[in-house]
Amino acid sequence: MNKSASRSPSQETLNVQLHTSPYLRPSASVEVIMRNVVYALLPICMFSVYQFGISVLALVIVCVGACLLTEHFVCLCSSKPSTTNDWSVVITGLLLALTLPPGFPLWMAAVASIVGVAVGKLFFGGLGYNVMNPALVGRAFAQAAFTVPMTTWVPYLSENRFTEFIPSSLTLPFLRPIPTADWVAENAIDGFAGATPLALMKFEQVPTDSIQMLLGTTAGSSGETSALLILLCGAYLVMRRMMNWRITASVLLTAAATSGAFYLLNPEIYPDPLFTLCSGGLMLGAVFMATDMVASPVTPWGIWIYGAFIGFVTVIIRLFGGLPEGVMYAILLANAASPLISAATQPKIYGAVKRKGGQ
Amino acid sequence: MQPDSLTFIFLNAFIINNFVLAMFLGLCPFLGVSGKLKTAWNMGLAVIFVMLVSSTCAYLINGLLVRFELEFLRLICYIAVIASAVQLVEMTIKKFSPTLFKALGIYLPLITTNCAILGLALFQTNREYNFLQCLAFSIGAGAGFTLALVLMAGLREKLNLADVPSASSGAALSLTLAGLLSLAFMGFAGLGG
Amino acid sequence: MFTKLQRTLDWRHWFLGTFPHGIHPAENKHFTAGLPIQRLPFSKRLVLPLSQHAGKPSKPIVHPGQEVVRGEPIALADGFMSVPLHAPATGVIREIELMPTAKGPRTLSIILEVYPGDSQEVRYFKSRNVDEMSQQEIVKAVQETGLVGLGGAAFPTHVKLTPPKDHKVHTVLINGCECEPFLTTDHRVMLEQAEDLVAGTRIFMKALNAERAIIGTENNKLDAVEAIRAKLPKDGSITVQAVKTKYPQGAEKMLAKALMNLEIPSGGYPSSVGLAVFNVSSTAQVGALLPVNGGVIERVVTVTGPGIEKQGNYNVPIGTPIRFILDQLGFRGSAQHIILGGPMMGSCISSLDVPITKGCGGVLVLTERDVQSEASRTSHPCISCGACVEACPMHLNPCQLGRLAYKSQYDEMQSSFHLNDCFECGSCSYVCPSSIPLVQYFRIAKSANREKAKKS
Amino acid sequence: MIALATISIASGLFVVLTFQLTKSRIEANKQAALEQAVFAVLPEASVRKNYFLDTTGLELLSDESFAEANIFAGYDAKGELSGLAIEGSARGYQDIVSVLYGYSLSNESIIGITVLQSSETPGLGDKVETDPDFLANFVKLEASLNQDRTALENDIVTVKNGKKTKPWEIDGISGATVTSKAIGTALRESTNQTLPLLAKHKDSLQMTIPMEKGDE
Amino acid sequence: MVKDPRIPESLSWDTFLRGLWKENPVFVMLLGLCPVLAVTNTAINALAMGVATTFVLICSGILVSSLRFLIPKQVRIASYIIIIATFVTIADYAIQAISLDLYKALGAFIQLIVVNCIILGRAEVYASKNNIVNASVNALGMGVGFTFALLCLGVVREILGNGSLFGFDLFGPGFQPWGIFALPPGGFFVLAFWLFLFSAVQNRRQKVQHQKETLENAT
Repeated sequence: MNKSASRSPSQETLNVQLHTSPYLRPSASVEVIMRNVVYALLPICMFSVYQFGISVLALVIVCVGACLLTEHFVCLCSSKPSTTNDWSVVITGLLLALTLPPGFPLWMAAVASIVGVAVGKLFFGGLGYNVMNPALVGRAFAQAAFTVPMTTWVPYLSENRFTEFIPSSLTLPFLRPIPTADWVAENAIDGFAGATPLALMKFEQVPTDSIQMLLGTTAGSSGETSALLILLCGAYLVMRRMMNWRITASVLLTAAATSGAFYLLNPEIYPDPLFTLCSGGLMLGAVFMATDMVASPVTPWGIWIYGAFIGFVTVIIRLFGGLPEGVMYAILLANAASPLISAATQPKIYGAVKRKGGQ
Repeated sequence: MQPDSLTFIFLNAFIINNFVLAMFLGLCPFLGVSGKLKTAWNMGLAVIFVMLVSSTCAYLINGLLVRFELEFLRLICYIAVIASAVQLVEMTIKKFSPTLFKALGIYLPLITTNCAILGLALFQTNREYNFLQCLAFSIGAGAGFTLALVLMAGLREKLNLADVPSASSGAALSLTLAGLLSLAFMGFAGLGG
Repeated sequence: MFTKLQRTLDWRHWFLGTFPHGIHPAENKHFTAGLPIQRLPFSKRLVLPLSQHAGKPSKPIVHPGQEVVRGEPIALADGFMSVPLHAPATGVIREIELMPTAKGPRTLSIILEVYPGDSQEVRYFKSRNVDEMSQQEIVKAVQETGLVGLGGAAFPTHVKLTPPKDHKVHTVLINGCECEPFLTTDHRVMLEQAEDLVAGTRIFMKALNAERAIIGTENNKLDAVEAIRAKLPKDGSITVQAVKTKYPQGAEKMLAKALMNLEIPSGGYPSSVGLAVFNVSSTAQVGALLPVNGGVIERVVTVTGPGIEKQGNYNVPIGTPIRFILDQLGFRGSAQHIILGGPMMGSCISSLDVPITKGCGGVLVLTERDVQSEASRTSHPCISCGACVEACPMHLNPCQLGRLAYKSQYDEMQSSFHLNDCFECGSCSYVCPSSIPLVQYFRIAKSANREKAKKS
Repeated sequence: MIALATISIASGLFVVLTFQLTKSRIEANKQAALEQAVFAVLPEASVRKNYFLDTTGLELLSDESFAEANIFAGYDAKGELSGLAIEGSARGYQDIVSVLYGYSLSNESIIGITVLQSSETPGLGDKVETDPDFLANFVKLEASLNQDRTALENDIVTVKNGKKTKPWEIDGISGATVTSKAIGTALRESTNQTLPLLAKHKDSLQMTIPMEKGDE
Repeated sequence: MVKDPRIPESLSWDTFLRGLWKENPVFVMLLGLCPVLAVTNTAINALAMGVATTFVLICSGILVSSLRFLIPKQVRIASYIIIIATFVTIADYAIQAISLDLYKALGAFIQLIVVNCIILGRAEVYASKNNIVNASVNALGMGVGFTFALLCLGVVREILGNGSLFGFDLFGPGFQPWGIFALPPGGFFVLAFWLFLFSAVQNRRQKVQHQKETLENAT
């Protein structure tokens, strides 16, 4: 913009940078949206800290810190301005922390964060170009690399959770996690089974009370336990129109329908739909992960198909796969399929009827 | 699900141990032809077709070889049979369906050097599948190849419009995508167990 | 005044017609909606571009130094896709030369020096009975008024009155939506010139042999609905209907969808589905001008925006330079942006000497603060939020189009993603949280495609 | 064409030659591998016999045709039957897991196990081959037949880590539930299929074999 | 390398070194990726695969080169394939004879050497146009280059995925292996990482050179 010319109206020409229409904009920019997602995630983090203690606090700090540093460092290396100020990388860190087990060794959490941000996002060009949800890429990497710590659960609401760390959290880098069995035995409330409701259901056919799962008094990943809280936080984003509720609705409806169908077939071995909805990471995934804008389709029909795909694959993996939980893989697969879904569901344009005669 | 049931053999080759993403078979065409979605579809269809034909041929040949106790000639026979089968398929298609030939034409010769085809023949022999199992296996493998190829093509088309850093573009990008896909497909492990 | 809240709460408004998608920008019409149309004094000099309409420029029939009276033709139509031009004031022709216009490139314009002491009455007219005119005569008479679409597109009105032979127009739609924020021109015309409006509607119906006409307006102008309803003929052939307030309701395709639930085919005309769409101001002008054989010499312009003191609706002679209007109305010097038309589709002007033309319904003056806050927004890569897909009234995929445009794949945009169906309403750019100038991308892409088509 | 035929013939000769040259060596390798596996699951055995068992009967095979055998009998230094090595397989986490287990006829239980083939997750699923606690399950895992000798009295099952209460239960590995279950399934299915058949030929197997000189 | 194919090139170090770096079959030409990813979960497997491939490369190179005047043009590809398949079968049996465990680990990928494009490519592009010495030296270079690439992957994957190198434990029992590197995705990631590294280095080098040139031009 050439500012040297005078701005007085009596001059020959007004020196105006030739913006084009529209000249109005609503206030929600990318930063604002991302910041609000962070706000929506904070209550879940706080509840998790309340539930599992300072280990989760450390986990959140490490994940967010590692994500921020990775993005900043990579931007520095490629001599671009740092993109950490758009808040998106904070979301990645928070989401990753919320999907890890509470006693996950911090060094592994840092590895997962670095991989998630570097491979899942920056490798493809950063915000807007990642093909899959970076947090889930990090988690999937951790799941494949550190399988045992990823499936080691600790009891909730243990007594001295605010004064001492879960021993495995503070494992030194590159070493195997410190065993938690003794600590669990000391701190567990009666009957802690060392497994999530899903694992209990899958491997031992022991159902868990749905009320417990709604409120979050179960074992599980740090942020996935309370289905109700996640829904509330999601509702905030939907009200502010910063989240696509259709994806969430589609995921949850399909998951409920699929598992309901199996439940009707054989209620003895298959869990009921409410259990499916409230257990594991489905709620967190449906509300915060599947709705990752960048990796999901934009076409009206595509959105529903994408959500349905996630819900369906999740239930199939849960019921028939080797793993008790499948939300992460379902979302990653749906992310991978989203270009195909988009291509197949291009919106029908206005007036796309066959033309009568020539023009 | 029984390990030798047809459904399981199909699912195993299709998604659980996907031919491309878990067994690394057919990587050259996977990386080479996954640039455009449309070509990927055509290539995938061609591969399914050729896999069916060559799997059947290999099954018959193996029967003969075992009968005459000439197993040590298996590899040579397989490669010869597959190469000629592809030629034959090409000629047949050309004669009976010129449109299909147009769609598949340029990919058919490429398939000859596709190790997924030979791999299919070798694996089905190693696992001692019967004829129906061979069919299920070849359809599963072909479908798995197509699935991986099409997913990859979709992602690559999307990334064509992205600002990918110069160092990570090209083969590194494709391989990372393949790695991510492979990671996502791990979710199917143990399916039907 | 019907506030947004009232409309939201009143259940009767929930069932009004509308079109899918679209956006709800802040209306900002309350600044001027209640202000009656006023006259402005004549500028000393009027600049009259020969090309104020879509089609061939008019042919001047005057020479420098010639005296003209108000309402006298000074340029004639050059063929069917063209309209004549009339002298907006009594004065003397000073020059015919290249002058800057809002569109950008300098165009040939007639410069008229206004006689300062003249009474400026319209002396050039001839009364006639419209009811006795045949269809062809009406079309010819409309062309002679020099009328073009006053909503902004400036498409010659008489052309719309002659649809292709195989198209039968059964319904005339009169477009009083005025969905652009800030602008209240059409609103005031409907309130104050309802009689002319109805007369014009009947002329159009006769010219097209249409059975009925619907005057459509958004439900933020219900007082206009009442005003028109009072003047409607008793036979019920003309009705007034309110539709939901939504941008871009004023586009003819959207109006056809909202009022008739008809979709004008891609690349086709409204007459393909038996419709003809006219702007209310154009219709009112026809109603006023045809009986007296007059020409378009002035139009109502909304001058508004935070950068101007005396906001209002003004009847301005065609050719009045913007500078003159701004000087009259208390222009605040800090203004950075002067936009001709509305904020969504209008264009920014580069010179204050640009005149008001027939297609220009508004002058919007934004302050430096508005411009600064706009400029300070950083543009991000597309995050595929899909807001644009939900906003696009044409159901295009601006997200994908934008990504393609970013990589200059213009062919692909047209061949696979219907680029040419975009009418640049700006809804996608408006909602884009990444501040990607989508509309600008599409304009560039379209012109690149046109260039390419020309070459081949 | 002639050139091609010549090359084909020449290459055929080459291959035959290699085949002949390496044949004995490969056989020996396979024998050794098998022997190692059999003796691993039958700790007291020192001599192996190959048998083929199906519904039609039990057949003693020669040493060379071990590839067709599905049951291997192990005899200890005194020539007494110390147990049978039987194969079983089931679907694991990644792919099929196949095991060879030693079965003692005298105390009707499984006395050893080795994994023949598995592609389970490194560091997790493959614990079934190394985890001492898990392998301890198979020192004496009950697999006794019921009264009428048609099926197992109690099916072998894998239970969650630390939940083993019965002698026919396998204490699973925590974190590798699927693979430990697969082992249990493999054993259950194989025992149910083989043991009732085997019971009919108990006597012909149990006879002591004369020890040849040189065998130690 | 644009050269008249009819003129056999003279023997030089370049004949050998080319395959090692400048025309590395894996990192530069992206050929034969199946074995590169499939059997590199341990370094020892990688080495065995590399040696087997090198063996087939050299033998088929020598044979193709010596028969280059006898094989008619029309059937040359078929002949090459038969020759290659012969040597692959030989290698297959040889490995079975040497170690059954190794054979199990490499699985069908030994037999899949047949369709490794490197070998057919070398036979067609080089061996059929050059004398035996050149052909064998070139094949050796390619083979070593291939083995080098396999080792690049195998070493990284074994160290991270198992904490060992060539079967020797490196870090003791406390080390947490990163299981993913022994799994298929790990293979893709490690190869992508190497390619990324090479292209990043090359980019940097080009940039520096470009800057130098502009500086020189300026002065």
